[in-house]
Amino acid sequence: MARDKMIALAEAVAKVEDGMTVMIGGFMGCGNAHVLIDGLIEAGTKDLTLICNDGALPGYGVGKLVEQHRLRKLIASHVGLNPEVGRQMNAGELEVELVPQGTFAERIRSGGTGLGGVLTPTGIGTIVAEGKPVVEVDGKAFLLEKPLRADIALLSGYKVDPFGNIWYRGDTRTFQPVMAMAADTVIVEADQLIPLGAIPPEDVVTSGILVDHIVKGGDW
Amino acid sequence: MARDKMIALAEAVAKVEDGMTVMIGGFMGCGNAHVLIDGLIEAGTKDLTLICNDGALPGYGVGKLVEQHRLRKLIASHVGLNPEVGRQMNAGELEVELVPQGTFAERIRSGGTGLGGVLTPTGIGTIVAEGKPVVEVDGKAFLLEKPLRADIALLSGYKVDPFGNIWYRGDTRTFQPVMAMAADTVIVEADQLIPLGAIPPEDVVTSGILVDHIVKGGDW
Amino acid sequence: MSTMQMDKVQIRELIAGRVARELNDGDVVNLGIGLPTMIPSFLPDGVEVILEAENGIVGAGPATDTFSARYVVDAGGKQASAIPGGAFIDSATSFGLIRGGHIDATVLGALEVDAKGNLANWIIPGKMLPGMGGAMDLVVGAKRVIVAMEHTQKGRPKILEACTLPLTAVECVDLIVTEMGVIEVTPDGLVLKEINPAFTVDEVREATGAELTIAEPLPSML
Amino acid sequence: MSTMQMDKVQIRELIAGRVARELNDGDVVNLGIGLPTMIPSFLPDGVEVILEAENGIVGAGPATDTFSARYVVDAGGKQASAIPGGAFIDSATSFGLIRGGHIDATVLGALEVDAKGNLANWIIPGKMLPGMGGAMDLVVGAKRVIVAMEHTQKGRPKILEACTLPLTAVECVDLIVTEMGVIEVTPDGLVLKEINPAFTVDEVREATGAELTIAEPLPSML
Repeated sequence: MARDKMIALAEAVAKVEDGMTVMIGGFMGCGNAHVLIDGLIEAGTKDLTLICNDGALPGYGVGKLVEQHRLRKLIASHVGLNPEVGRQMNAGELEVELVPQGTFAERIRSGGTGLGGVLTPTGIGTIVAEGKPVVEVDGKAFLLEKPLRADIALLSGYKVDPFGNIWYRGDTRTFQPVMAMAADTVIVEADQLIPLGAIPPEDVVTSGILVDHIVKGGDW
Repeated sequence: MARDKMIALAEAVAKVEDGMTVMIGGFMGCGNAHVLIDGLIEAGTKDLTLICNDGALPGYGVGKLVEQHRLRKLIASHVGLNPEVGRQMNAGELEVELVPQGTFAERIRSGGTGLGGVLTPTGIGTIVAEGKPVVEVDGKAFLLEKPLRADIALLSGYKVDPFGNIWYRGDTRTFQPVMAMAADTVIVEADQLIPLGAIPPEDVVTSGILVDHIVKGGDW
Repeated sequence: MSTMQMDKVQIRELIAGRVARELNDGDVVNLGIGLPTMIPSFLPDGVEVILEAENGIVGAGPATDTFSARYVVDAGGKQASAIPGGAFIDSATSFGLIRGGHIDATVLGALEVDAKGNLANWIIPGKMLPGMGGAMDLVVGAKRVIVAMEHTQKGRPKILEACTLPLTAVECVDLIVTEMGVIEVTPDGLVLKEINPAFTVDEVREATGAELTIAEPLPSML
Repeated sequence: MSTMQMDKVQIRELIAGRVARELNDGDVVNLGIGLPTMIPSFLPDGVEVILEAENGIVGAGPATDTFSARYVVDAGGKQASAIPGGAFIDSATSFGLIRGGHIDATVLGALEVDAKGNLANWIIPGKMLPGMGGAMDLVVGAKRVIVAMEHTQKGRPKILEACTLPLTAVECVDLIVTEMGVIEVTPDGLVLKEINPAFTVDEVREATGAELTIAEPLPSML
C-alpha cells in the first residue's frame, strides 16, 4: 500500500488541460489548493470550467484564476466577494451557474457516489427550479438536481501520507471529501507529508484510494 | 456547551416505548449498543420496529431482541447469520423488509438530511424494484427509494464527551453517523467518557448537537 | 422618537437585542452575515447558543491564535475558531444538518418578506447577483427562520403583500423583527405581536406593505 | 481428470488462483465471503491489492491483537484489522465508494449467471432468504464483477441462457471463473476464453446451460 504518489508541481499542473472541468475545494479561498492554483497561473492553463463554492477574493485562491481570465465557466454558490466575477459575467466573458450551497455539495456527492441526482426541497418555487424536473414524494415536492463531476479535482490537505490519505485541518475540509470522489483524476497538495499509517485509520477523512497524485503544498 | 447529557440506563431505556421504531447501528453485532440492548431486554420493551443492518447472531447484539420476540418488524439488509429471524419470519411472527445495504445507508442519510429520497441504480430489474417509482436521468434508470427515520436511535460510541460528541473506534462507525441524524431522539452509550474538547474538532465524527442523552457503556 | 431619530447603530442593536430573546439556551443557530452576527452579544444571562457556520463549524467561536485564518474561517470568510466541544465538518454534512432540521433557528436579513412568509434576499435583477450561498438551504431547512432587518428601505416598505423580487424560498419565514416591531407570520397573515413604543400602530401600518393584524394586548418589544 | 477427481479444496484453490491473476497491483477489491476470501493468498509476486470491506474498512487485514473483534470485523463478521495506511469509514461512504465506481473489482459467488451477465446469488424462493447485504450495490457499482464458483451445482448447470432465480442485478457480470474454464460475458454472449485442460470443450459445453463461443486459440487456465 505504500505507493509513493508524489509528483512535481509542473507534472501535476500539466495534467490540467485547457478546456477541462476542474473542482477546487475550500470556502472564500480558505482551503483552496493555493500551490496548484499558482501552478496553473504560471502554466497559462485556460478555458477551464471551475466547480468551486465561490469566486474567493480578488488576488486570493481561485480569485486569481478569475482575475487572469482562465475560466470559461464558473459553477458556484456565491460570487459576491469577488467583484471581478460579476464584471466578467456582465461583459459576457464568463458564464456563471449559481447553485444553492447545500445542493452544490450534494450534486457533487451524487456524482461521486453513483446516484442519479439529488431530490431536494431547496429551490422549489424559485428561479433555481426553472427547467428542472420536480418529483413528488409522499405529497411533498422536491427538485431533481443532477450530479456534478469533473475531469480533475485539486485538493488541499494538511496531513497527507504517501498513499494519499488526507486529514484536513480546521474547516478547510468543506467540499473536498465529496470532490475527491467525483473527479476522474484527483491531485492533493500536502501541507505536511507524513509517514504511511501516521493518521489513525479512524481519523482518515479522504482515503488514499481516491487520490492519484500528491504535490508539495506548504507555506505561501 | 458543556451540558451534561448523562442519564441512568433505566431512564434511557424508558424512553424506548413499546411499538416505537428504533435504529441501532453496527454490523453483525459489532458496534451494536450492547448495554442499551440489555436494558431493553431487562425492561421488557416490545413490539419494536428495528432498523438495523442485520439480525446479528443468536444471543449477540440485536440478535437478543430477535430471540426474545421483542420485534414486530425488522428492516435490514442481511439476516442470514441469525437463523431465528428466518424462523420467526416463516412462522408469521416477524415482518422482515430487506433493503440492499447501500440503499439502506442512503435511505437513512436521506431521512436525516431532509432529502426526498434516494435515486439509486441498485435494485433496478430485481424484486427490490417492485412497486417503486423509477426515475430516468439522462437516459439511465434509477429507483426512487424513500427516506427512513426512527423515533429513537441507540448508538454505541467509544470516546464520548459530556456534550455528546462521538468518536467511533475501529469499524463500529457503520450506520451510526447517519442514524444520529435520522431519529427524533438519539441516545449513545459511551465506552469511555472523556472531557469536553478532548476530541480534536477535526476528529469528531458525530457532533453532540445530534445527541440527546448519554449512558455509560463499557465492558460487557 | 421616530426611526429618523435612531441612528443605524441603535437600530441594529435594537433589532439584534430583540432577536436574542427569541433564542433558547442550547439552541443551535446559524447567523447570516451583517446584523445577525451582533446577536450573541445580546444573549440574556444563562442563555448560551451553539453557532453553526455552514462552511463547516459546529460551535463556531471568535478568532484565536490557535486557529489560523488559513485553516479556519466562518461563513463570512473571516478568521474564526471552534469552541471546546466544537466540530469541523464537511459541507455535505453541514448542509445535511441544515436541510435535515437540525438547526433550531437561522437569522438573516431580507430585501423583501411577504404575507405568506415568502422571502426574497438574494438577487435584485440587473443589479446584484452575489449568489444565494447557503441561504436557500438554510431557510428551507432550519426549524425557525427569523428575519432581522430594518422595517423599510429608504422609506419603501420591505414587508409586502407579495414579494416582487425573485424568491429565496416560499413560505419559509416564521418571524420578522424590525426596529418598529415584532411580526409573526401565521396561516392567516402577518400579526404584529410587539411594538417599539417609539412608534404608533398607524406608523407601523404605514411603513408596512401588507395587511397587519394587531395582537391584543400589544406589548413593547423593548 | 474430471471434476469428480478434484476434491472441493482443489476446486476452490484452482478457481481462487485463477481469479488472483485477474487482479492488478494496486487494485481496490471487495471479496465476497467464502471462496473469494482465499484469493489474496494466490496473488502473484509484486501484486498487492487493497481490500475493501463494505462494513467500513479500506485496507482490510487479518485479525491482530491491536484491533479487537469488539471494534473491528470484516464483512463476514469476523475479527479483522486495518493495515497501515488503511481507513475506517462509515457505511454511507463505503457504499458511496462502491456505487460510485471506486472499487476496481468485486469477486463473489453465484447461484446462477446467464448469457447477458445477469446474476442471481441471493435468494432461492421458499428456501433461502439471507438478504442481499451489500451484493446488489457491489455488482452494480464495481468496475469489474467477477463470479467465482463451481461450474455446476450437483451436476446441474449454473450458467444459463437466462437466470431462473430472482436477480441480484441485470447485466452486471464481466467474467466467470469456474474449475472448468474462464468465461467472458460479451455483448454477443458468453465466450470461453480459457479452459482447464482436464476437460474437453464438449464437456464444458455439456455442463453449461447457455451457448458458448469458443475463443481461438483457447489457452489453458492453469
